[in-house]
Parts: sequence; C-alpha cells; structure tokens
Amino acid sequence: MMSKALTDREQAVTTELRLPSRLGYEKVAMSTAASVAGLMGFTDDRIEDLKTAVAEACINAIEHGNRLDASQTVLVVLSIAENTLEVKVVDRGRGAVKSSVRVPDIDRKMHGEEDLRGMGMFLIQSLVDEAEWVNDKRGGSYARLAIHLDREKEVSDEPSDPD
Amino acid sequence: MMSKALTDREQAVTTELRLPSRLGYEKVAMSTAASVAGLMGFTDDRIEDLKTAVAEACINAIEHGNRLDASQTVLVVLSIAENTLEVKVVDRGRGAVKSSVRVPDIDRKMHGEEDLRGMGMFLIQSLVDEAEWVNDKRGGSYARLAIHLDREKEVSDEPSDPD
Amino acid sequence: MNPQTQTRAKVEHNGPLAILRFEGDVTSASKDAVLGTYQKLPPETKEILLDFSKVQYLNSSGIALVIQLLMEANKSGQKVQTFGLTPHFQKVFTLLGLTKYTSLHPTESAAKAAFG
Amino acid sequence: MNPQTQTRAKVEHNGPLAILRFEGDVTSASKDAVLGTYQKLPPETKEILLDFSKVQYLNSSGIALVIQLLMEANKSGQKVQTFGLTPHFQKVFTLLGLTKYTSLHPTESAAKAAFG
Ligand SMILES: Nc1ncnc2c1ncn2[C@@H]1O[C@H](COP(=O)(O)OP(=O)(O)O)[C@@H](O)[C@H]1O
Ligand SMILES: Nc1ncnc2c1ncn2[C@@H]1O[C@H](COP(=O)(O)OP(=O)(O)O)[C@@H](O)[C@H]1O
Repeated sequence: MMSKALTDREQAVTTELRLPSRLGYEKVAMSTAASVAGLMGFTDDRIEDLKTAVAEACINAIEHGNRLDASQTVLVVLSIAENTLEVKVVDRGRGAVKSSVRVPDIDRKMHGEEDLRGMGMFLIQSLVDEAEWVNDKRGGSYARLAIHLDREKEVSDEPSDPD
Repeated sequence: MMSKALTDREQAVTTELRLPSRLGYEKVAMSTAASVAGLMGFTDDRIEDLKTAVAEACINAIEHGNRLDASQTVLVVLSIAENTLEVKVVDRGRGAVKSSVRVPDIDRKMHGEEDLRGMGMFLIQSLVDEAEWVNDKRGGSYARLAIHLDREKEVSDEPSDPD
Repeated sequence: MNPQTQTRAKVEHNGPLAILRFEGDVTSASKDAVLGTYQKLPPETKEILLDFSKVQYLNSSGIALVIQLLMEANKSGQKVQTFGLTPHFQKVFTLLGLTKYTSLHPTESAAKAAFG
Repeated sequence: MNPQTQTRAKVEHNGPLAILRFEGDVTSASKDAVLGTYQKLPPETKEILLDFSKVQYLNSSGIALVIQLLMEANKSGQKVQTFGLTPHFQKVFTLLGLTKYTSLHPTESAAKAAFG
C-alpha cells in the first residue's frame, strides 16, 4: 500500500495511543480506532468489525504480550494512507505466530475436546481485510490489522472547503 | 490530588494519545477521553462536557499551538488518580495564558464590537472542574483540565471479580 | 481524505418561513453550509427555523458561524427559533448567551409555534 | 477503579422457563454473572432464554463463558434461545459456530416462540 510514490496528501497520517496493560483498557483502543475509521468514512458495520478486532488484539497484548504487567504499556498505531487504515498493536512480549490462529470447532468445544478460549486471533483474521503477526526481537512484537475503504461502496464525505 | 502517599492501587494510570495537527482529529481525542471517563464511571452528561472541553483544547493546540503544521503532533495525556481524571493537551507552541479566557459578551458580538470567535477557553473553563494553561518553555505548553468523580452522586461500577 | 466532515444544509421554504436543516458537524469548515445557506434565502423570509437534530458535533468555531447568522438575521428583522440540540449543546448555547437571540425548543412544532 | 465493568444478570423464572438478562460487558470478568447465574437456576429449568439487549460489548473470553453455559445446558438436556444481540455480535456468534447450539432471534417473543 506504500509501494508507489505518494504525494504529500497521500502520506500516512498517524495517530498513536498508549494504554496501560490492564484489561478493560481495550475499550479505549476500540473508541479511538472507531473514531479514526469514522474520519475516513468507513460504514458503521465495518467500524464494528474493526472495533472487535482491535479489542481482541489489545487483550492479547495485555494478557499474553505484557502478561498483565501494569508497568508495561500497549502501543496502538493507527495509520491512514490512501484508502487503507492500518492498526498496529505493539507489546513487549515475544509475539504471536500466525500458526496460533485456530479455527474454532464448536463441536469439539462442546464436548470438552478443545479449549473454550483461543478464538481471538481467528476473530481478528475474520473481521479485517489483512491480519498478520510480526515477531520483532528489538522493538516489541505486534499484530498488524488493516481495512480498506471500498470507494465504490462506501460513501465517504466529500472533502469540505479547506477554508 | 497526588499530595498524600498513594497505595499502588491509587497511583496514576496513564493513557496517551498522539494526534496529527489537523482539524477534525480533535474528534479522536473526544472519543478517547470519553472512553477513559466511561471506565471511571462518569455520567453521560459529565462525559459530554469533558468531550467539548477536550475538543476545544485540541483545536487550540492544532491551530494556535502547532499552527496547523502537519509535522507537529498534539499529545493528549489522560491520567486517572483516585477520583480525578486529568487531561493534558500538549502542543509545541508558546502556550495560552489564562488571561486570554474571555467571557463572551453576546450583545457586543451581535453589534460587531467583539470578535465572533474566542469562546474556546471560556467553554473549557465552564465545562470542567479545573482548567489551567501552563507555559512550559522546554517541553511544550499545555492546557490541563480535570474532572472529579462525585462518588456520592455518580454510580461507578462496583469493582468486579479480579478473576 | 479530509478529516473535517462536510456540513450539509437542506432548506425548506413556506412563504415567510424558512427551515434550515443541518447535517454533519458544525465547525470552522461549515461557513458555506451555515452562512452561505442563510444568505441564499429569498428576501421574503421573515421567520427562520434552525434544525440541529442531525448534528452530533458543534465546536466554538461552528457556533461563531451560528452567531453570525443570528447577527445578520437580527439586522434584517428576521426571527430565529432553534430546535434539535442535544441537552449538552443546549447548555453550551446557553453558556455562550445565544439564547438571548434565539430560543431553544425541544421539537419542531414547539419551535414553529414560538413565532406566534 | 477497576476498568472492567461488572456484568449484571437478572433472572426471571416461569415454570420450566428461565430468562437470563445480562447487562454491562461480557468479558473474562463475567464468570459469576454468566456461569454462576446459570448454575443457580432451579433444577426444573428446561428452557433458557439469553437476553443480550443491554450488553454493548462482548469479547472472545466472554463468549467462551457463553459457550460453557451452552455446553452445560446441552449436557442437562436444556434448550437455549438467544435474543438482543446487535447485528455485529450476531455475526460474531455465527462466525464462532455458537448458532449450532442456540438460535439468534430478533425479539424476545420470537425467541420464546422458538421453544415450540
Ligand atoms: N500478543 C501476543 N503475544 C504473545 N502470544 C500471543 C499474543 N497474541 C496471541 N498469542 C498466543 O496465541 C494464542 C491464541 O490467541 P487467541 O486466539 O487470541 O486466544 P486466547 O487469547 O483466548 O488464548 C494465545 O493463547 C497465545 O498463546
Ligand atoms: N494552545 C494555544 N497556544 C497558543 N495560544 C493559544 C492556545 N490556546 C489558546 N490560545 C490563545 O488564546 C486565544 C483565545 O482562545 P479561544 O478562547 O479558544 O478562542 P479562539 O481559539 O476561537 O481564538 C486564541 O485566539 C489564542 O491567541
């Protein structure tokens, strides 16, 4: 998405959020992400999908990445470039691996043959256009989610008078 | 509010948001602040007041502090300590001074004797429990707003099972 | 992408009455929607109804445009009634003194009735 | 301050029917509200209605608790119908396969009628 030369107007515009590693704060990330997606003109149902994906990524960062250590923060980087909203959820842990994405098998869960949890990464992957997990030994690991505006279908606001 | 010795539980818990200096992004700060205030149990109408105050402080930081320079960011620091939510809106400019708070005179405005604008700082001061403007020559200047939970009146959620 | 939402204004005329229905945000980017729309009203307009029921966000720069509208209407001897503001923005309009030049009504019919 | 909202559950009994009305968030902190409430139902309960109309936020850990409830109800031969989920959470429940063990209904009366 950053492959071709970008004009000034198209350069990524970034919003950063830094959260304490406490369960419940994922709701702050949901609100922030929803608001940025709203500025871009995403429809309400795409925003709902994004909110759940961001919440699950933040919960994983809080629980698994930072192990609920209140002295560690979770960084959420929201970047807008052209029609893409990219959300990186960075923690201080060793990171998740894509192979941890398990397609939940409800029958196995109902019969006690599969952990009842372990649905977060699957949900993330199902709800956004792109999902990957990057294991960064230096800077902290992150989940990277992205959604694309479909200009044909989604009615973004016309640019207003720059005044 | 940080005057007495705080137990671990009462230490300030901080959320940080960094926004591009573009008008419209104040709405992201409104959402983030509303969400943090919601976690604390503030009522909806106090949250509406806070949102408007935060929006006006961010608009001032974007317009006056960072002069719409897209390479500068606005930092919003939300700290919870005991019953207080403090919001600092930091920019890279020389800062506002409290003496700039003008009580708008609608009659003078209606007769063209007073600038139609210049209501932001008055609104901020009217809508939150504490408002001050700090001129920090090194780190950037900031508006500092605070609201206090009134435990007698506002029904915050009971602490839930820590699990 | 422009992060400031464009304000839309729909106008309904009925003899001396004009209804301005705003939609979107009312901010510094709303000059055309607020003042432009007002200035295009036909000269016979004597009563103006401002409908904010589809506006979720107003800031002080947007409210300054509403004050300018009130100022121009006042000069032209037009009466202005307002409805559809949330309780929060009713409070904000009251704090800023706009209620001296326009009354805030809970419904469109109450606002219309206020022209007497 | 605990940033995880406490879930509340209200229970209504009517012979073999029990209605569990949840309020607040459904998360890992909801064990008592979801499973505790279920486990306290009287033994004659044969039909369970889950009301999510006052729940705004569910996450995968909270949904795991709902699956555990479905599992225990299934073992006890109880039928479970669900209503009040937003379209988004209907989609999430469907994605996760819960709809194999509980149907999602738009209204309370539709959910009740589904017990047949
Ligand atoms: N940010 C992370 N850091 C380290 N491990 C992670 C992270 N996110 C996910 N994982 C690993 O992947 C597994 C599956 O995650 P998920 O599908 O979200 O389910 P759950 O969190 O309920 O276990 C987790 O149990 C954990 O081992
Ligand atoms: N963050 C800031 N940095 C520098 N100057 C500021 C800042 N905030 C406010 N000011 C000054 O205070 C004045 C009054 O601000 P305000 O009441 O919000 O009205 P307005 O922004 O519409 O002029 C501004 O015009 C500006 O000169």
